[in-house]
Amino acid sequence: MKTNKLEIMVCMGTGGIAAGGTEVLSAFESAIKKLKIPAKLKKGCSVHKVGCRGLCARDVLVDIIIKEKKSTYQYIKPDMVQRIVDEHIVGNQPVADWLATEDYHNFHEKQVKVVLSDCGNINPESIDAYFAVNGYEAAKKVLTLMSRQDVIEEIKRSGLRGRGGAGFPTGVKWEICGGVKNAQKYIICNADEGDPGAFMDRAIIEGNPHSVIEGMIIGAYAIGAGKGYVYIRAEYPLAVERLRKALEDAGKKNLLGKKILKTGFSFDIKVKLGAGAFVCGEETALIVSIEGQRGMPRAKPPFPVHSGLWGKPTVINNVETLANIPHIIRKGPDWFASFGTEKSRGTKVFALTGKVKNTGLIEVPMGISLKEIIYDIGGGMDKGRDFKAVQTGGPSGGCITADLLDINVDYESLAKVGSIVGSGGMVVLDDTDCMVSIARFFLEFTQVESCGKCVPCRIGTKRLLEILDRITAGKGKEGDIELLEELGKDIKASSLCGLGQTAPNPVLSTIKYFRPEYEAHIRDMKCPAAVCKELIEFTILEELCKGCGACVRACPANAIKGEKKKPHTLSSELCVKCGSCFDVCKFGAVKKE
Amino acid sequence: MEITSNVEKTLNRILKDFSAEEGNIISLLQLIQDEFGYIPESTVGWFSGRLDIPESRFYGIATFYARFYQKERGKNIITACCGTACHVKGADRVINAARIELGLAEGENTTDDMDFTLEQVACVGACSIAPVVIINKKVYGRQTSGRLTREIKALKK
Amino acid sequence: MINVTIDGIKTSVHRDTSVLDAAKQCDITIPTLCHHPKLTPYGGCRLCIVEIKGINRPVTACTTPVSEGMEVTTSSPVLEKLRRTTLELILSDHPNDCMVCEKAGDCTLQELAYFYGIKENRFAGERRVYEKRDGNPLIERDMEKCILCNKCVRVCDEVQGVSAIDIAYRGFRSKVCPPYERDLDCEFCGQCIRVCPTGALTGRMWSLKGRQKDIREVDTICPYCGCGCNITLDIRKNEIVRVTSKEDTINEGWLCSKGTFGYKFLNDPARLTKPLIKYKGKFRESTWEEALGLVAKKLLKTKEKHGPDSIAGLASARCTSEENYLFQKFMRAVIKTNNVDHCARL
Amino acid sequence: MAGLAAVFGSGAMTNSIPEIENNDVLFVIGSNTTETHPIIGLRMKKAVRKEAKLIVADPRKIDLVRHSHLWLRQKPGTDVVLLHAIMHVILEQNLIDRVFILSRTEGFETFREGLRKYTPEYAEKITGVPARDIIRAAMLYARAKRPGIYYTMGITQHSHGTDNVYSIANLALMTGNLGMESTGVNPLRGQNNVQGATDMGCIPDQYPGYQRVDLPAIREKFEKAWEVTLSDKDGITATEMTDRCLDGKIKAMYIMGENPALSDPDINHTVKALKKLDFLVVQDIFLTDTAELADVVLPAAAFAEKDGTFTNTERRVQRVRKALDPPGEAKEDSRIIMELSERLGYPMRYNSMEEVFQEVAGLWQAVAGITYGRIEKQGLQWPCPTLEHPGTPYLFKGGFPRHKAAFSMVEYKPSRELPDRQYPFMLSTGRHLFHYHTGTMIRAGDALNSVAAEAYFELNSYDAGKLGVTGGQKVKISSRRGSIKIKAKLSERVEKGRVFIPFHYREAAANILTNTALDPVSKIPELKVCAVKIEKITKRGRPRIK
Repeated sequence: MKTNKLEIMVCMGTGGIAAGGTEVLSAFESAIKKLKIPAKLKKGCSVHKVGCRGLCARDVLVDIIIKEKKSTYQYIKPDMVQRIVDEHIVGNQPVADWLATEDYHNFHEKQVKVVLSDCGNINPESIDAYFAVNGYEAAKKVLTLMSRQDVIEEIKRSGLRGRGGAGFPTGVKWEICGGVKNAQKYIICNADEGDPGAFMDRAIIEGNPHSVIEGMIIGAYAIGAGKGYVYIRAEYPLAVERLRKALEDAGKKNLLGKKILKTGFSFDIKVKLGAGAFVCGEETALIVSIEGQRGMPRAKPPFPVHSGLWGKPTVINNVETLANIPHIIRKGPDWFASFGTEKSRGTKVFALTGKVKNTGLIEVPMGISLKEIIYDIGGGMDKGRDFKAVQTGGPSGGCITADLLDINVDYESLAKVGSIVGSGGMVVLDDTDCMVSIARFFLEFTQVESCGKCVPCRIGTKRLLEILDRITAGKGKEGDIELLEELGKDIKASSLCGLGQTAPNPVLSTIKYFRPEYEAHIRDMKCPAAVCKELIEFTILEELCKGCGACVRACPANAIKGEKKKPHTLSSELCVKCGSCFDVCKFGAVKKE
Repeated sequence: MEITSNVEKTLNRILKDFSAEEGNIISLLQLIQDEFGYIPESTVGWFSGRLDIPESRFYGIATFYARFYQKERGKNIITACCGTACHVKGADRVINAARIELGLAEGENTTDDMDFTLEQVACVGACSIAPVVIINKKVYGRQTSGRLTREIKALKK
Repeated sequence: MINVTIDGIKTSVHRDTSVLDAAKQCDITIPTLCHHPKLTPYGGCRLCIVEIKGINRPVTACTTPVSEGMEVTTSSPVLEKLRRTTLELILSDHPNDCMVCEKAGDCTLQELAYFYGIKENRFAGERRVYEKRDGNPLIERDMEKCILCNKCVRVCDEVQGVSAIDIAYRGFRSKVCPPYERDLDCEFCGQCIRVCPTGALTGRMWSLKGRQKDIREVDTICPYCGCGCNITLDIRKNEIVRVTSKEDTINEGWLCSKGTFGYKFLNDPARLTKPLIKYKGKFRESTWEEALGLVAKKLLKTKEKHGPDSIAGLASARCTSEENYLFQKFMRAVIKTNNVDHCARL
Repeated sequence: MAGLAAVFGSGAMTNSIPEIENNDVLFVIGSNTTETHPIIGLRMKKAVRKEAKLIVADPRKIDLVRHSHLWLRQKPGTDVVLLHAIMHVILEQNLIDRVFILSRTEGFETFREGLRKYTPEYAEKITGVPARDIIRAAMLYARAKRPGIYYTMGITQHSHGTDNVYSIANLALMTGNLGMESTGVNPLRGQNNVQGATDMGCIPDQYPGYQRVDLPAIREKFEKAWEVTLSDKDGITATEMTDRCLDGKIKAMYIMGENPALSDPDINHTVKALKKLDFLVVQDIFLTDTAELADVVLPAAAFAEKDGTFTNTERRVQRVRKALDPPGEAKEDSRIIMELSERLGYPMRYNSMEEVFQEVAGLWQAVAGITYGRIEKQGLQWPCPTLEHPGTPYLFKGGFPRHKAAFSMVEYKPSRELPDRQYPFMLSTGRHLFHYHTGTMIRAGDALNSVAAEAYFELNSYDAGKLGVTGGQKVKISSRRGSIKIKAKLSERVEKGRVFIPFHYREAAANILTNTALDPVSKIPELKVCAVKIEKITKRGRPRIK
């Protein structure tokens, strides 16, 4: 599409909005309105919002496309808009100071965007924008030209596996459910992204909701479902809003509802809001939650494909899985299978966070090395610190250490070293992170989120947490590490659902790779990373303190005293070990050990 | 909360909306909470009687899900994210500062004057701008103790 | 019929049979705390885990249906170790007060702790402590002893259709309670007491009446409505200690509030213990000899003076059939009147 | 009872309790089953869980309504019209069972003529039940494979109670819904051994086993067995006894374990009658209101203190065993009767209750096969004529004892006393879950009693508003026969213009208010309908007319 059009795209995902995206957008709008350019030209001018393009850390990101030449600005604030309009749009001279730097482009270069290909390029609130990138072509093709079995075959051939964590082959799931004889079936999109550290599902729905809907239509057709649900967290208000708008628009275009596109196929989608329970990401819990009950999982078998929502055959797919479907249908299963490894086909979206320079959402082919992700895409360690580990798969996952950085990121390889792909959370940790504390953090999360139905998870995770609590408090006992291991293994073996079966993973994996750190806590009562409050002391180094008073103002406990411009003193009795002084001191005069 | 005739009007409207929701108690509780900001015990009794759904079931569900509130909440809602990214980027410190600024004791979430409620959530999915705090539905990225304290002070006025 | 092998024993069972039931049919007992044959399977206590060939992790026998050719192992070092850990975890959140517990001797948890020899607990930690006691008059609810097996919740919903209780909160904080943790206000049928595997639910009036020692069981029939429920009276020293019902009865082991709790009248001090004769408008105690003599004399006199039909008798729907037979026989054969009725009409 | 016996030749439950859960349609009319028969209630709920359809016909929103698919809220006393309209629809829709009618009944042609005028629309006017619900109920019942009808005192305690029962019988006959497993007509007996008491002949016109006293052959059988001559005159019923006391025909009464001074309608009238007796002997476990009036009171043993059998509502004879010694000098009722009989020159000598039962078995074919040995573990349901017979879970498999069951057309008769300007409310009485009969067994101070310790009456909140009465307020309720003071409980269970009082409470005895009008056949009093007024009690304790 060759055009003289001027396009301004403002990143307005949750991150973009938080950084002031709404204000930036309206600043551009009003600036353009004020421009003295011919009305005809103005018409061709469009200012619009786009979804997340991954690197939220640089928000607000703005793309300006003039005559197909794209320039990207980073860290844009409303007061910067006028200058961009004046110099770049009117004067055709980009504001070089504010353009995205090289590493922004590096960040994107190694990525392969399938699911995210249109996120950040199209207006997620416009169905026409989706049409413009061949949206709903796949659904049309499926409904008009393909049989149910054809669709299932294509998906099977693509090798697509569930992106929610377990990695079950999607085509096989559809085939089983499709084979169950029942007049009423359901397809559910699991958008209950609960892993604290993963946000790709939110970004996909915020950035390209129609791709998920299209995936659901295709899935519903393949298994013979008449009704679909999107179970989405209430914590994602923007995603909910955009999804609802998209459903409404799709309904108006007869892409949903009765006799879709004048074929014999009818299908509709309802949105169900979660009410705050991580366990509802587990499929049987999700089902009862949609039915309006306490989200407590039940034993499988029977599996949902046989007896799911209201006892009917039900397929549950995660957001990313479904968003892959239209691409597979449009470009063919072989194209999709060309990415990734033998057993893990396609791409996977990860949420790269923690102590790397470029934090954000990335999409990479399966099998890429962890090193490439962290150093090439992530730009290396933040603040020049030392890499310690990367935690993948969130509360169900484990950690991977420096000597394993060459590992390929795919389902099998990660499992082999005791971690998982899981939902795609990837938290990079440096030498200031305490591994015991990280394990404790995840365990605290799973313990609070345990539904309480089965004993090992309800009481077991509580006991694990108690042991970790005492270790991080310097009250650990000889034998605690072995007890953690033993209990952890038993919980994994005997819990009812995936939550309990994986909850001990962060503990077991950190013990496996960082046992000496645990031992230091127990035997030496020291936290090597100086994180565990009870095991550290703050002191002010007289020789470095300039007496600026910043720490005095920051201290919530009035523990620091001293005259201006003279070295201060810190009372260890009053100190609550909040670390505020450490954070504010510009001279490195606060010592933590 | 007393069920006055005005409240009853509202409840009847919710009842009507609810019939479109496949008898889903979670949806009903969400409708109630949207209306009142929390789930008043008296409304549960009211619906239980009309729908022949035992109150115990309402209570079981309302206490299971973290996003249902049994008590009235403050005028300003501060939601601090405690996801992994926020955690490693120091969410604890930010939350601590807010607690001190609001004068909240251990286990308390709402100020005595009902002006503020501070809550922690697992993850709001904005990890790349961690630590994240949401104040009255507006998302603030890269929070620090100082910035949050200033925001709270501004709201106090 | 489905062919399965359980611990090497080949058997065939009905489709839809659970592994747990199939094992039972082979006389193999698998420990469980949350399963009840008349309630939907729950799979919460994780004690009935078994190994099934071809499945890579232990599964609960109560929730797993048999399938053709299934090979099940119900006991192995791995399974026993897991069961032990699970039991230890349960006990780590359970008061250690069997010596004063009403349920001692009849407690499934105690029994399992005994068989697994759990004395020390590796996992000692925080226990749930509840200050508030339920103020209802009949059912003692000691929720610190509750192991969240959910049987009471299920029986209240699935059998009684009342749902007076449900699990509230989640995880370690989970608690079985009436709505808003108010005092229990229900039909007080006591079904929950009957299914409770621990001392969490007991009859308040049974407290300190005696446990298992010196108890004599007497099977009889409930004296209340016409259902004719079979009850078992636990008797100690001429007093009812508690009332239960066996599961293979027409009432399937279920009773109502009266059938469970309505026996205080038996020991009521107001019970008549001696014949009374009215004298000048007031009763005085008498001997049987005197009282029966007086009745005989009066009835004879009335019959002689006014004829047999001047006498009427009312029998009782609460007396035994034999007594009713004797009563009408007395009226008909001795008094010689058919003026005999009972309160069937009321 | 009497009504059902007249039609089928037997008045007991035709099916058994375990069969309930296999009904595919349950039609519960005039029975608050979950409160009066909780365990049968459980079976009904179980049936519903197994996807049976439950139709409840009751003026009150009883607990069972919550589990029902269709609730017919008929005005009290209009059951005949409701049932006729249902039958009218079944006839219209041609859902009758012709084969059954032809082979096993008589009088259908006349009967069908009589139904003509009972259209659903006509019934709607009288019963208040929407015509479409009547049609739905008819369809559900008539199309069911295994439907069961259940009723209790809500059907029988009317001045036209027998008519109600006839109508129920007619409904089952015209659809052929009888004589099969889980299919039949089931009156639920109120007290633990009502069935046993009737079986044993504690009825004025029948010897044990429903054998009529006016048939010479039968009388001779009993004379021979008992070695005496017997009266050939029908006796009088309990309710008639009261009147005969008053007019002086009855001079002495022997009451065993009964408390008519609280359970009978219009108690004031009953008490007056008992006071008029020359001699009253009462045998009971407590000094009941009735015993207070006695000249001699004999202390009896309670159920747990004796051996014997109870026969439950499904005709099951079950063993009662002695578990405790009776207090003080109290004795088993059987022992007292035997000792008294001895003194009157007719020694009854039995070594055990088993011997008594054997005597019955020798006189009544239906229990001839039952022995204590056979019912050691589980009871047997009569008929059980031989020692090999397994008992009879459901009746009329092959036919009726009377050979053919007769349709009997009855016409709608309004209740005797309906609300008017002076007494504008309609009162029904009944039971409450936590109490039993006249409260001799669940007593003050008992924990169970404390759940519902205080007498109350149910009043619709609309009426409460009009009267200015709030929940918990004590008011005066009066009928033409007397008045009581009782607390109001606001409840949507009762409809506007109606009130309900549980009859268990002696301090506010509902039966002070009730009407003694009797059903002419069964002699059951009309306890379900009478007219009352409600007055607020002013501070000075004097009622203010409202």
